[in-house]
Amino acid sequence: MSTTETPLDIPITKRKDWQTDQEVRWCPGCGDYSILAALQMALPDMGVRKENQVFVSGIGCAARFPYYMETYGMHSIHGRAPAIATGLAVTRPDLDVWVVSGDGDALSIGGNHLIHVLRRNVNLTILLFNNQIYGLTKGQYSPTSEVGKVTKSTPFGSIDTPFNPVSLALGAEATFVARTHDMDRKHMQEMMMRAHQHKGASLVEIYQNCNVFNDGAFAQVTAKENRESMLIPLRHGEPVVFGENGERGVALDTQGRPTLVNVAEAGEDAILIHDESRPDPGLAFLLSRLATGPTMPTPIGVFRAVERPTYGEQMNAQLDAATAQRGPGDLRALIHSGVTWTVTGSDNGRD
Amino acid sequence: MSTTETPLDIPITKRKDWQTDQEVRWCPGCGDYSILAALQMALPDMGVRKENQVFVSGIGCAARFPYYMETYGMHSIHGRAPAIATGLAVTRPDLDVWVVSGDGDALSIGGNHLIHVLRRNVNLTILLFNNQIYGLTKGQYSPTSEVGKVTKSTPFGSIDTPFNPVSLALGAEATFVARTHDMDRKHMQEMMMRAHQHKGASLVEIYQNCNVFNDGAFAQVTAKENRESMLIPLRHGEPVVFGENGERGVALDTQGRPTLVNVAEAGEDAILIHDESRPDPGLAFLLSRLATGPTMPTPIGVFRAVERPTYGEQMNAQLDAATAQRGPGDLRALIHSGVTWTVTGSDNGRD
Amino acid sequence: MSDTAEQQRTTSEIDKVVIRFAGDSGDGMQLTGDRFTSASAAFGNDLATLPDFPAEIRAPAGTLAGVSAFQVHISDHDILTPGDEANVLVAMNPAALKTNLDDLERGGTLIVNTDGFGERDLIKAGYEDNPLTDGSLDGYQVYEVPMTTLTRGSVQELGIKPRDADRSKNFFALGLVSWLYSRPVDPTLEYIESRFKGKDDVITANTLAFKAGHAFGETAELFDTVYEVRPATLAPGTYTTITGNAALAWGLVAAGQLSGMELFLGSYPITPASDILHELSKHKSFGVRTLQCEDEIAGIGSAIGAAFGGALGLTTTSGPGLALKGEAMGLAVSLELPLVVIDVQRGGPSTGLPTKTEASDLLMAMYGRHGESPLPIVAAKSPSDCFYAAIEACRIAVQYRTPVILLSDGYLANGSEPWRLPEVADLPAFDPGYATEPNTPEGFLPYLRDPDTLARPWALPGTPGLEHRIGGLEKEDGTGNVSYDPVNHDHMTRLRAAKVAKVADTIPDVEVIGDTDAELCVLGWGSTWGAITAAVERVRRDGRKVAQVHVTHLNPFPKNLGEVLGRYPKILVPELNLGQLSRMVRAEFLVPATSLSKVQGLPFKFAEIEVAIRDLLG
Amino acid sequence: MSDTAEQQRTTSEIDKVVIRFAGDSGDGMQLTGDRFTSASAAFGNDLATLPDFPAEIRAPAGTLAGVSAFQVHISDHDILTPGDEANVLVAMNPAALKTNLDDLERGGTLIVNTDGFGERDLIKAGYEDNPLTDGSLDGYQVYEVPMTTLTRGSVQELGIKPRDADRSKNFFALGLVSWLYSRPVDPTLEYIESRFKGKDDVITANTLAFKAGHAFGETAELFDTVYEVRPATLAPGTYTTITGNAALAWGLVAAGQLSGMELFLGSYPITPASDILHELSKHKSFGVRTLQCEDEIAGIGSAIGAAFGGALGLTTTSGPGLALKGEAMGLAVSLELPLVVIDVQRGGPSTGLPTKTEASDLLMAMYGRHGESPLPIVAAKSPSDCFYAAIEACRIAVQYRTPVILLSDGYLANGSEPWRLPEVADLPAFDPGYATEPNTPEGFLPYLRDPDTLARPWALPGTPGLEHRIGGLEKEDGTGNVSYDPVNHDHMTRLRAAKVAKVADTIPDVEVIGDTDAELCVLGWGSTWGAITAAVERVRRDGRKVAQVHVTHLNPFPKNLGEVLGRYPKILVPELNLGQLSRMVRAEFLVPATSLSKVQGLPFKFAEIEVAIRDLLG
Ligand SMILES: Cc1ncc(C[n+]2csc(CCOP(=O)(O)OP(=O)(O)O)c2C)c(N)n1
Ligand SMILES: Cc1ncc(C[n+]2csc(CCOP(=O)(O)OP(=O)(O)O)c2C)c(N)n1
Ligand code: SF4
Ligand code: SF4
Ligand SMILES: [Mg+2]
Ligand SMILES: [Mg+2]
Repeated sequence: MSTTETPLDIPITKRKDWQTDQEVRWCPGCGDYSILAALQMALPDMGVRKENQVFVSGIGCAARFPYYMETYGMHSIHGRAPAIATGLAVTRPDLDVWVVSGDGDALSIGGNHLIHVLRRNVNLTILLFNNQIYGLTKGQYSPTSEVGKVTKSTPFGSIDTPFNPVSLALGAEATFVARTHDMDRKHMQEMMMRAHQHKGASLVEIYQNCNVFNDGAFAQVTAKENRESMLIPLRHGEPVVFGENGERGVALDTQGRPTLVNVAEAGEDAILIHDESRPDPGLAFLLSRLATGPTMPTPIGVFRAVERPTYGEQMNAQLDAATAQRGPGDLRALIHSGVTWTVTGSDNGRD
Repeated sequence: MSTTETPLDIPITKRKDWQTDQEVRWCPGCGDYSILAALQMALPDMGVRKENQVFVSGIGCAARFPYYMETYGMHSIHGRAPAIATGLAVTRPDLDVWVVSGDGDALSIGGNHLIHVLRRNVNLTILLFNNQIYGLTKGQYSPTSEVGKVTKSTPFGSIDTPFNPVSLALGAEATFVARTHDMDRKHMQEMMMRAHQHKGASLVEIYQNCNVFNDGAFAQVTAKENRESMLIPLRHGEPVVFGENGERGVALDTQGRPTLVNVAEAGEDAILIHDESRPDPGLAFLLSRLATGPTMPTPIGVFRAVERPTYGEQMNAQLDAATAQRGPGDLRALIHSGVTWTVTGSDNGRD
Repeated sequence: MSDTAEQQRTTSEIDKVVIRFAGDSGDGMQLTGDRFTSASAAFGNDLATLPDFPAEIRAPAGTLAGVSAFQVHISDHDILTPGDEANVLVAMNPAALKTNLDDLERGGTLIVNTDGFGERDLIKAGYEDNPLTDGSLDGYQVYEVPMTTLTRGSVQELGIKPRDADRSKNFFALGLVSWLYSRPVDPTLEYIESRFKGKDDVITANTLAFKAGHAFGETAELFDTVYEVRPATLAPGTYTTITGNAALAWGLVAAGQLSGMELFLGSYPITPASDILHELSKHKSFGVRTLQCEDEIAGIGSAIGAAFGGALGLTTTSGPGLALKGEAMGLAVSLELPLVVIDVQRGGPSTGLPTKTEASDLLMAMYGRHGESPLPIVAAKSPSDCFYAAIEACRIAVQYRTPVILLSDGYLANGSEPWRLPEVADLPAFDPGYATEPNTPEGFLPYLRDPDTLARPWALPGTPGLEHRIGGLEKEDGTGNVSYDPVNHDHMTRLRAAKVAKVADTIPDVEVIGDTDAELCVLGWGSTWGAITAAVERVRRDGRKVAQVHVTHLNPFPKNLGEVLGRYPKILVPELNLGQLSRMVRAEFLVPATSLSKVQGLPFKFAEIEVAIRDLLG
Repeated sequence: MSDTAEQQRTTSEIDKVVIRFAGDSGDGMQLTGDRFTSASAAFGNDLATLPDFPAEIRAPAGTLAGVSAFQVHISDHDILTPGDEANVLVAMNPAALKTNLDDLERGGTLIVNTDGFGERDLIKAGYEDNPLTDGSLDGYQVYEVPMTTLTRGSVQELGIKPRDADRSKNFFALGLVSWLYSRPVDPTLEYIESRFKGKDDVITANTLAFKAGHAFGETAELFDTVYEVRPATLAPGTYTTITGNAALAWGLVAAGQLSGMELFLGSYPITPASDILHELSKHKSFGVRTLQCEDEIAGIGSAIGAAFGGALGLTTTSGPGLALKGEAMGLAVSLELPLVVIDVQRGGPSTGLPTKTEASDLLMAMYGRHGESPLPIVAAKSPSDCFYAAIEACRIAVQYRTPVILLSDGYLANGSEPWRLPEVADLPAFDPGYATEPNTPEGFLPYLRDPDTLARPWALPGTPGLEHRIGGLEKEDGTGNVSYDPVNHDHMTRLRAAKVAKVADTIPDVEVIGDTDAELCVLGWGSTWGAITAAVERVRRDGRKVAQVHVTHLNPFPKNLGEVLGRYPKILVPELNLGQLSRMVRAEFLVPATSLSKVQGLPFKFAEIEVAIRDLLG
């Protein structure tokens, strides 16, 4: 189990050790490149073995990810990666299983598998590349596209209220939920690291720019010049403030209504203190509703991180308990476990 | 459109007008009987036409419901009722489309369709019969079963954290979410009425007793003697209190943490005022987390009820706009809309 | 006085009897039939059973929809089917009588619980007049027994209230019939003890009721004959009675043991397959992991993920679920990972007849995936054969790195028969042969094939140096890298087909049973085996020549099947569908196969097949 | 000076030419080919096209995986295919040259953009040496043109920066080839105007580049011949060029108009079917509702719901999606509601080759559902035929109250041809015939059938007095009430099959093309029509006798198919799969059909079929 090893046993790796010989095939300028780079640069610091890393993906541009990771990997079918990864994670607790998915793959066709792995707390690290569009199929709107979006399949504008992936995950009993974006490598790496360290299902929504079919979807919050005023960094145990000098902050009124306030006016103690470890997901959910889309001040960072036994642990504990109690399975005993009788050459008796 | 009719145009009906000649086939004592009765008694007061009511269900004991309603109905396939009902609702805005589903049908195999109809706000009235078990298949645990549940498929106890249907719906952008139970006909009828009146997708979770495979699952909160102390009735605009004389209540601390308090001690104004119409689902979500299962004081009533254009309205508006702009479709014009050229007997020209 | 009774009573030996217990879903007829079966099994009879229960969980008491029945055929020689007609029908109420009387032989024995024939009961069953009195039962040997009253009486002393007492009346019926057919009583009494351990009053009530039923037969002047069915002279060995679902589950466990692999079952409950999930979930000490998934797609998906990790991946379902797994099966075909997909067939299309049997998923198993995605198919032919079929399906999946579909059906799933337990040592072991080393000097090629089987190496995550990626896009032969090369795609498509065809190298030829020189061959697959064999035997007894072939491997077919079928001018293919195997052999071998179809949710009666054979023989 | 150029230049008339434009995905080759096609269409040639693009959105520039090509075949007589070999190849970079050279005829014309052949470009394409200099192109007529430089020059005055200027080089290429084949220039200039309306600098740049290319041909001393391909003498009428996906979408719209029904499409995007969703979503003024669903199951589910409400329910997908729709199709079979399921086939299994063509879903269309759940299948044979096939599929679905599968493929979907536009009045109208009254004195029976078609009545919610419930459980004939009766189930199963068989009453017999007295018949379906017909014609030109039959209705088959096939001792079935129709006719008619399969993600070349015919003729 890599987790129980001392870092010493683990071979030192460099970024290139995590790169495959396969040509990376995303459009020039695609945000996927920076996510790939961020992870390949972060992995050497995670103290893990290449052979114990498995990347499972569905279908989509994002889902091409495993081909570029010099680890074990499966590029499966559309939407099913969480289910497939579940079977692998619970049977092989010694592995680190990653799921890489897009907003269509994870939230459209794969929505059900996603919410079920979250509630089961399967030990998976899920990276959701949210570009608010279907990239691979050349630009239809997705479950995270803003209302009114004009795409090939919605020439008159889409009419679907989008999902907020963080809210959805919190409503589905997730134990770890975070958000980051492809323009900030350091923050991405920090979130990847945190998610990987989390025991259980961890979901990281990554705002990713699709420069061909949805260019600039996140620019209002992620562009260098906008970040300080539009991104609200969540830090455990600290007041929820943002702005150049933290002059703006989030406060709750008596009815639990979160509002953006001017810290000076509202006063320090009025400011909400972030607590990612709070047992109930209420606070994280309130924070997830601050922005209905990446066009207003948007929280990034870890919304929620709580401990709950993982699905695999518990399943394997039941196996161990059963074995401890009855001893290892005995096939002969099993097939003889019902009422049996013996026919000898002559007469019949029962055993 | 029945909704625009004056009650006068609508034939008066009685309970029996809503009953079919088909024998009701649930186990004796099943909670489904009281839900069926409640609706058949409430419909005459809803001022609607029989022929405009359509009940669509998936598979399960609950899903047998349409056979017993003297209306149009479809007993479809497992988990797909919300998707099927969507096609009907958006093409036939004149109908009232009901979806009847069980906790397995709606939250296990059908989870994805459910969250998508909620975010799209398709005009459906969804009754979710939650008995925390798979009834029709004779007693396996469901996505709402409590942890540790021993069933045919979990002889050593289940290890899945259950969904809280209300929280899940709120995380999925639902516009109307309510909860009631099969032991209180008046309350059921009130919720059914409210849900039916709501324009858009309305979800009503109904605690339903499966007396054969999960008897008494809700008794701790729904049994006559426990209701006052264990059910927290939500009333719009009123303080969230419960208990014989409303002596207990819900208050929020500065960090938005909901807690059960003694009203006398905490003081009236400390008590949270319920607001089902609040734009953001935060408050409703906080309330949904008061109870992690029907074993502790549990809110019932309408958690959230907000207006948002329905999917069908918007889709049809786009059709009307297009027709208004271009006039009704002209097939000849359509097939001639590309570059065309004419071949005459002799020479060729272009038009 | 029992002595005197004895005197007047003759004991007659019979070679076999078919008894059907029928009552309301609430009456516990399945239990009754099951106990009678066990007692008979323990006594040494050969037997076959046919449970028949309603789709509703519990339809309203007393209605036709609520009737639950259990037919058991016991004999002193070996038998193949639960019997075409019942010789004895036990009817606990009018609904049970109405729905089952047709299956009772003319002149057969009819035992009715007269207490169940009240006014309201008759109405619920749709009887105008009381059949017990209107003469409509003339021509049957009717025994009227007030079972409810007698049961209440028997437990009176315990001060149990009537409602609870009535719950024991099935044991009264069991006691009576056990007496009538001279069944040993101990097994049943022991069963009651263990089954209801803890509930002492229930134990006493059932025990008293059972004994009362037994004593009633003994004492009442009603029956002038008791019957004996001597033990069958079965091959020496240790036996147990087993249902198809249990045998299948045990076969999977066995496959794990025989290959040294851990099992992972990803499944979603569905009738009639759920019991396999239930059974497997008990055997965690065998390293069996079961996961009740959110749906069938997650069921097969998680099994594929587990297979990637080196487990023996399994998924169980019935028709509607198999339809949902098509896309994922295609992925498994492309990934070339071992996987066993079990389909316990039921009545279709759509939800169809969920609790009834049918064999109409064969062509979906063959073709229910997009593109060219062939996979091997194995079908079990009897409840106990499910054990061996399961092992064989796993063996093929592992050896050839391919998904395999294993077909059972509702009749096999719930039907039971005595099973001569095999010696574990005699079961076929097989080896996953995981890759541990690079297979070329240049490194590991995940799609470099074994020349004999064309199977690819199976390298598990966690193995240093063998890191690789697989996926559903077309792959370059050898490297497994994504390839859009036209010729490679054609090559790989034919390779995948060739690999499945090669499975034929490791399966036995079909054997011709009966007259190899006949002009008619009866070709069967799956659960029709018993009925076909019985029918063929009967026709042959009259000196008519008939050949019989039964296939266990539906894809690929055994190597000699075409040649064998080619010998017979006439081929009859009885199937519980509209002629699916028939189409397959016609397409494959251009033989003039004639289809005999029955799609009633019920197994064939051998008489139905017998008639068809005689017709075709002319 | 252009004069002098003129003098030395001969103009030669040719009857046809096949041109392939190949470059990087970023080079706009699809647009170039498309424009050349339109100009030729407008000019009056007959034509056929074959676009060929990579699965990646945009693979790295200059790589083999990133090559995008477009082949167009123009002629002065009517033609059936985009041509086996190209006569002219325009290669914008080394990768394009490498991947397409094999398809250029020996001695063919090769126009290369020398600016694209830099050191790095060659390496990216995996060339050791420069093919332009190492003699490997001897035997081709090579024209080296520094297109990038010339394009930049042409737009210099505008002060556009090089990077943007380069975007116009495809128009330079188009201008050059347009000149070489004497294409009219106006259509292209007009197109540029309208397409880039608003972006004036783009309009000017492209216009200048196009004219520069044209002028270059005119002035440079490179080309000593210009070619002319006279307009084809097509049947009089108005024509447009159309792709299969557009024709299919328009056919669906037409079906709505012809039946007076509103359309509802529930769909989930998937290559190569997405464009049908895109096209239909534009035509809201025709009462067409489109819903991009969460997945394929919701796609068909919502279509079923809409059908229950009286709309013409549609769902579009490709193989992986069809696999997911199996269970829901079974429901539609059981509900007996009209529904059209469109499968635009692509390379499988699993994700396979998403952008390549294949015809390997036929058997899944036939059998990809559990239980006995038959449904009609229609297949289009050419891009424009998709229009009529769509109407026919809708007609059958509505008239017979049944789901119908309509098969197209990637080649038809994206390929285009001139289409002689029909008179709307000549298109077949059909009537949903909704039920408005009870059909018996006792009330409305939802499963009481029309004796001719065996179709059931279609009563819409909202109709007073016809309230009824339908579902996936087996139904009692007539009433539609749930029924577990064995005999009823058998009856209903055969009824559903009989209803589908009855569709044959309303479809035309197959026609034999060619020599009815031949010994060999070539049987085809779907997009192989063009290649088969061309091949048969060529063989017959040598006086060999060959018959040809092409089926549009795959289930049920036309009534005379068996009799027709029975006449021919030899039957060849060319298919883009491993022999699926071949298996179907073998099973159905016991005819010795021989399969010719190609599974390369590409359509047949007629030469491939020609060879097979000659071999079989011996
Ligand atoms: C079963 C199935 N349905 C549909 C598709 C087509 N498809 C491939 S990727 C995709 C969506 C891609 O969007 P997203 O998941 O957001 O990934 P992105 O390309 O944006 O990274 C779709 C619809 C498919 N491959 N398989
Ligand atoms: C595709 C498919 N999978 C599985 C089943 C079997 N099945 C029928 S109902 C059901 C679950 C029923 O549970 P729930 O939805 O909670 O309804 P309840 O019976 O408890 O009212 C299952 C698994 C099915 N009919 N179809
Ligand atoms: S389509 Fe968008 S998401 Fe996909 S590779 Fe290109 S830029 Fe990236
Ligand atoms: S099984 Fe449970 S839910 Fe189903 S009918 Fe019986 S009591 Fe009701
Ligand atoms: Mg996306
Ligand atoms: Mg339930």
